[in-house]
Amino acid sequence: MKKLINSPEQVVPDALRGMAAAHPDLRVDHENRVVLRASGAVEGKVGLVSGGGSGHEPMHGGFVGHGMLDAACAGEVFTSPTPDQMQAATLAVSGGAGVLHIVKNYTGDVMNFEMAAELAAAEGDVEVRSVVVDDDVAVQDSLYTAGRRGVGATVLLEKIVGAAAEERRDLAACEELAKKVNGNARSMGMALTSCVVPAAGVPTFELGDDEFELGIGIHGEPGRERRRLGPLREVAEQLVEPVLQDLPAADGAPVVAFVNSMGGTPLIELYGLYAEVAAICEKAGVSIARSLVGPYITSLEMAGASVTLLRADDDLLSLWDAPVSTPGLRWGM
Amino acid sequence: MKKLINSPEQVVPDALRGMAAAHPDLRVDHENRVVLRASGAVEGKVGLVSGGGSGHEPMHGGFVGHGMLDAACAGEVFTSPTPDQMQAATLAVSGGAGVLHIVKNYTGDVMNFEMAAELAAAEGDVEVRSVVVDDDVAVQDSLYTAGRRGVGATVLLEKIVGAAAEERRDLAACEELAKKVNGNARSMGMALTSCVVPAAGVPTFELGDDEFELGIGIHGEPGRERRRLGPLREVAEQLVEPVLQDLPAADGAPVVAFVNSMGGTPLIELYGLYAEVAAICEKAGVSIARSLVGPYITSLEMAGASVTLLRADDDLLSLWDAPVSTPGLRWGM
Amino acid sequence: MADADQASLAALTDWLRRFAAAVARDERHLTDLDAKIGDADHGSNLRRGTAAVVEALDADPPGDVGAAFKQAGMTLVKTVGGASGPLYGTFMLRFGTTAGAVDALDATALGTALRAGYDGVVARGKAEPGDKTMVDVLEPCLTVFDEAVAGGAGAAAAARAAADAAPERRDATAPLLARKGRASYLGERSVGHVDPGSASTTLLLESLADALAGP
Amino acid sequence: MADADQASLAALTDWLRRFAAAVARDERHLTDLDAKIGDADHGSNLRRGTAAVVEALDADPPGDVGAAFKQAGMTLVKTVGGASGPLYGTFMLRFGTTAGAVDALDATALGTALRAGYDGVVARGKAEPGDKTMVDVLEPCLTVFDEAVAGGAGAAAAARAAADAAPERRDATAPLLARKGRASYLGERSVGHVDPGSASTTLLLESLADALAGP
Ligand SMILES: Nc1ncnc2c1ncn2[C@@H]1O[C@H](COP(=O)(O)OP(=O)(O)O)[C@@H](O)[C@H]1O
Ligand SMILES: Nc1ncnc2c1ncn2[C@@H]1O[C@H](COP(=O)(O)OP(=O)(O)O)[C@@H](O)[C@H]1O
Ligand SMILES: [Mg+2]
Ligand SMILES: [Mg+2]
Ligand SMILES: [Mg+2]
Ligand SMILES: [Mg+2]
Repeated sequence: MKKLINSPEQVVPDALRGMAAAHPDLRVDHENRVVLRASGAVEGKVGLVSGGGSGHEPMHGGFVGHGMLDAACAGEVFTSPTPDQMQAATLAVSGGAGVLHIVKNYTGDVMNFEMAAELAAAEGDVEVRSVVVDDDVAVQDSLYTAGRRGVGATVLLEKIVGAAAEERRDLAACEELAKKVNGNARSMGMALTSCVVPAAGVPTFELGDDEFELGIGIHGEPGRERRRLGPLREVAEQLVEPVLQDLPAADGAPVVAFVNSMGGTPLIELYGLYAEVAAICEKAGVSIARSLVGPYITSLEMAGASVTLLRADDDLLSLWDAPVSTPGLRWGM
Repeated sequence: MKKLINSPEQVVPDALRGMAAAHPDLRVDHENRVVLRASGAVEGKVGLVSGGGSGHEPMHGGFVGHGMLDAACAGEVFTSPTPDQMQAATLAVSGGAGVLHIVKNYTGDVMNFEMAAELAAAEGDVEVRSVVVDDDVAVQDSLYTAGRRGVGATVLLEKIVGAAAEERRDLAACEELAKKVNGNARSMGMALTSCVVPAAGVPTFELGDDEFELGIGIHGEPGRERRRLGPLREVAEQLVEPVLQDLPAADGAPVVAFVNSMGGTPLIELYGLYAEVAAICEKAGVSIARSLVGPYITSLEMAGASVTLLRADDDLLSLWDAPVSTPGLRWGM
Repeated sequence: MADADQASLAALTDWLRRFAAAVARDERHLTDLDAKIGDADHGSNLRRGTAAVVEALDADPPGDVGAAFKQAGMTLVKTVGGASGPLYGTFMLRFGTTAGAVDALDATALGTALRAGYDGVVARGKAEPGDKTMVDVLEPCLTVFDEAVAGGAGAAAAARAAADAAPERRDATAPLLARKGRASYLGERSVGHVDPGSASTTLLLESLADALAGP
Repeated sequence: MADADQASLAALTDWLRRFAAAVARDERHLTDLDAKIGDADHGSNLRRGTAAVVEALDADPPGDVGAAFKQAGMTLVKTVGGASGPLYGTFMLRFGTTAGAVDALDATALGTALRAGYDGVVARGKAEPGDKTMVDVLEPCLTVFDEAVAGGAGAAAAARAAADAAPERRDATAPLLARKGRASYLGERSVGHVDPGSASTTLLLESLADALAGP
């Protein structure tokens, strides 16, 4: 394993130290491993808390800031954070309008956030609602599994609901909106290589020189199936087709197209993928209103990519366009 | 070689198609492989043209936009673009106030930009000046070589001079400023892995499991020496020490600290490196006024990182803070 | 310390220490199992958590069984994360609550506390036997425990019977198709691999038997 | 086509075609050399450029030597990029300008045109012999050419003499420390590897000899 780390145990705290040092707009609660806005809780605003295992940077810590999250809890690499972290985050961002937990649908994340919500309910001070993101179409028989995974839609949801919270929509409206974004978004991912979990020290899986994993999540795990790697336009179809098939139709409504690198795939390849995705969408009569291309929800250094399409209406688009100022996503301010 | 590409020949044109599709603020001249602002040449503003081999994304095409470049010429992967591309870019961005070529100091880039400037001089319509960036302290005996390479400082320079051109400083002032930024910036890079040039299909070099290359450029080439990989804090010292030693002293003036991923090193490790860099600077009495952490000048999927320090004054800092809106760097608008 | 009929506070905290030692010993194996059908962290997750449990025991020795297991449960909840954190944490918390402020448990009380822990795992994770989770070891082995007690066995003998039944149940998870946790995302590809949580639960039951058997 | 004393337009365009074929054949080898001390693109750079030269010859057959080499030079400048594009491009442009609008070159005129091309390379790249660049092949081999002509050789024989001298000069770049181009960044580590540009220039001289020797 070759990594720029001090030791596997220090990866997460070292990264948090770096974030704190690099971003004066952020404050890091090192004891609880929570990234917060330096400006503190916003009176009268719904607080948005997310979190999850580390290794997906810039998500979630890099999405804390004006127009997006209020706090992000960092777990160990690929390991959900714990309820006490979430509880600390919840209390820290509460501005009296309630707190929304944004939870990706993984057994661990769901259970830990559930326990955090139970803690909050027991204390009684803060009203907490949760939304569970599950946009991954790779998990087909989701009735008989832990359900679909939460992947790319998380980024879009945090941006859009972040904007809504910033304009002081209330907790119920934010929860409703979050469910709407989740319900209208679908994703599919693939991997060219495994990644190396620092504590494990070896690649999670091995792939042949002409193979890729289709239908992966974001935890370096193998996907639904192993396929032979063809040219980019074939890969693009394998990603986009299942997304389009499952995407809620909405006669003519445009989409937000998000082409994401799993970490190791460089921008030059990602733009090539975006070109193919745009071409496929055009052919399918799906018009792209906004786009996002880059490494936003990653699996350490894994090479691979995912495609997320979000069926959007005017409200979603104007919330998407609203100013945001975080280390990972920034425009309009 | 596993890459998300259609073929080695199509890597650059495919990426340019993707950029054009993803960024309505940009226009791509596909014939000349030039990325331009969609809004066209700005009357009375110095035009900033850069360019270089592809594979360093987001640099340079991702830095075209308000407050930064006017045009970027894309060469083949790691191969300087050609004079005709640069000439097309120069004519396209000329707003009557002259054009500044920002050239990284590589033999190929310098010669091609020289020929482009000769073409421009022959046509006689546009006044062209050039600045050559050479901030890499790894090349020590630069008198006996092609000189220092242009690396991380290029990003800082394009941002700062871009802001100056936007506020209508004239060609001489922009050239002067560019030289000042270059003169005050120093960089050092390292690699954990090689990258694979698509047309070559195999890694440029092989490294042992406990080795890294110190003193690399940005073209996937081996570095000055091969070292045994220690903990991050050791690597950070090996990068920062030579930079600090060579950085122009300016009693107490702060620096802009830029910690860059070569592509394959994920953000979680990069923030760890930034934490170490910040600690070393603090110990050395160097105060960091601004920072930039991320993959901005890359070598395809190479794992590794570089550190750039720029000694800054108030003018540089306020130009750094000025609004910028490009795919790769954006704030204030 | 051990008495064939009773599980003393000392023996039960020894259980926690032995479990931590077993997890530390098998950390890599647990992580390797998780790499096959999960995300390669089960070993490091549990090692981090059980080490913290031992640290807490040392720093703040609990005065009764209930306190010991509530402390262990809270520690696991706060340090493990992932799926196994809430599950093992809930197991310990419910065990402690059910055991109460006593300094020993007889076989029946031990069985009741274990069963309460198990119910907590099911309430939290909603897995059923056959879903390829730790439940596939816990459920049948606790039945073995109860049957041994019904047949007159003391705490140590019942725990040994439960532990002896565990490896077979653990290995029996291999042919199953996962329906809970990360492994479920793999669909058919989860077949053929042992569930990592079943492996750690086997360590949990073996540690209990060893602790009650005395040094 | 070839005449021992003259280099006809046909023979000289055949030179360009043979050079393209040789580069295509050795593309991987040139790139491998460049991977050792450069950036692994010399083969693909030159193949792209020389293929474009052949395409231009086919699409727009030049009427005289000067036009042929100006076309080739501009094509290389526009398609190769990197260091070798301006260098080979300048070589061809100067060669064409010096040759002029003629339909053949005798040995002396060929030598003068080659020398002009070489001077263009030096003017552009500012390398000196010993810097571990293509200059280390061009310079001594053009001297061999000139000496052969002075000794009475025709164009074909002089070209053959120059080509025969090339491999040795190419290989002699291996022990040198690079002082120009990317290889110079490697410092001591550039020692022990043949310069890729010296290898392609050897192909250039061999192609010339073959073209003038006739089919
Ligand atoms: N819903 C559930 N009910 C019971 N056990 C579960 C459930 N989900 C997962 N597990 C257990 O947790 C183990 C994985 O734990 P771990 O790897 O630490 O967490 P994560 O899956 O979050 O990475 C699985 O092997 C399985 O035995
Ligand atoms: N200043 C120079 N003068 C002459 N030849 C040079 C000079 N710099 C580089 N070269 C030649 O160019 C070759 C490299 O070409 P190429 O790999 O195509 O370009 P790049 O170095 O830009 O990747 C070197 O092997 C060397 O022979
Ligand atoms: Mg996990
Ligand atoms: Mg090159
Ligand atoms: Mg796991
Ligand atoms: Mg090269």
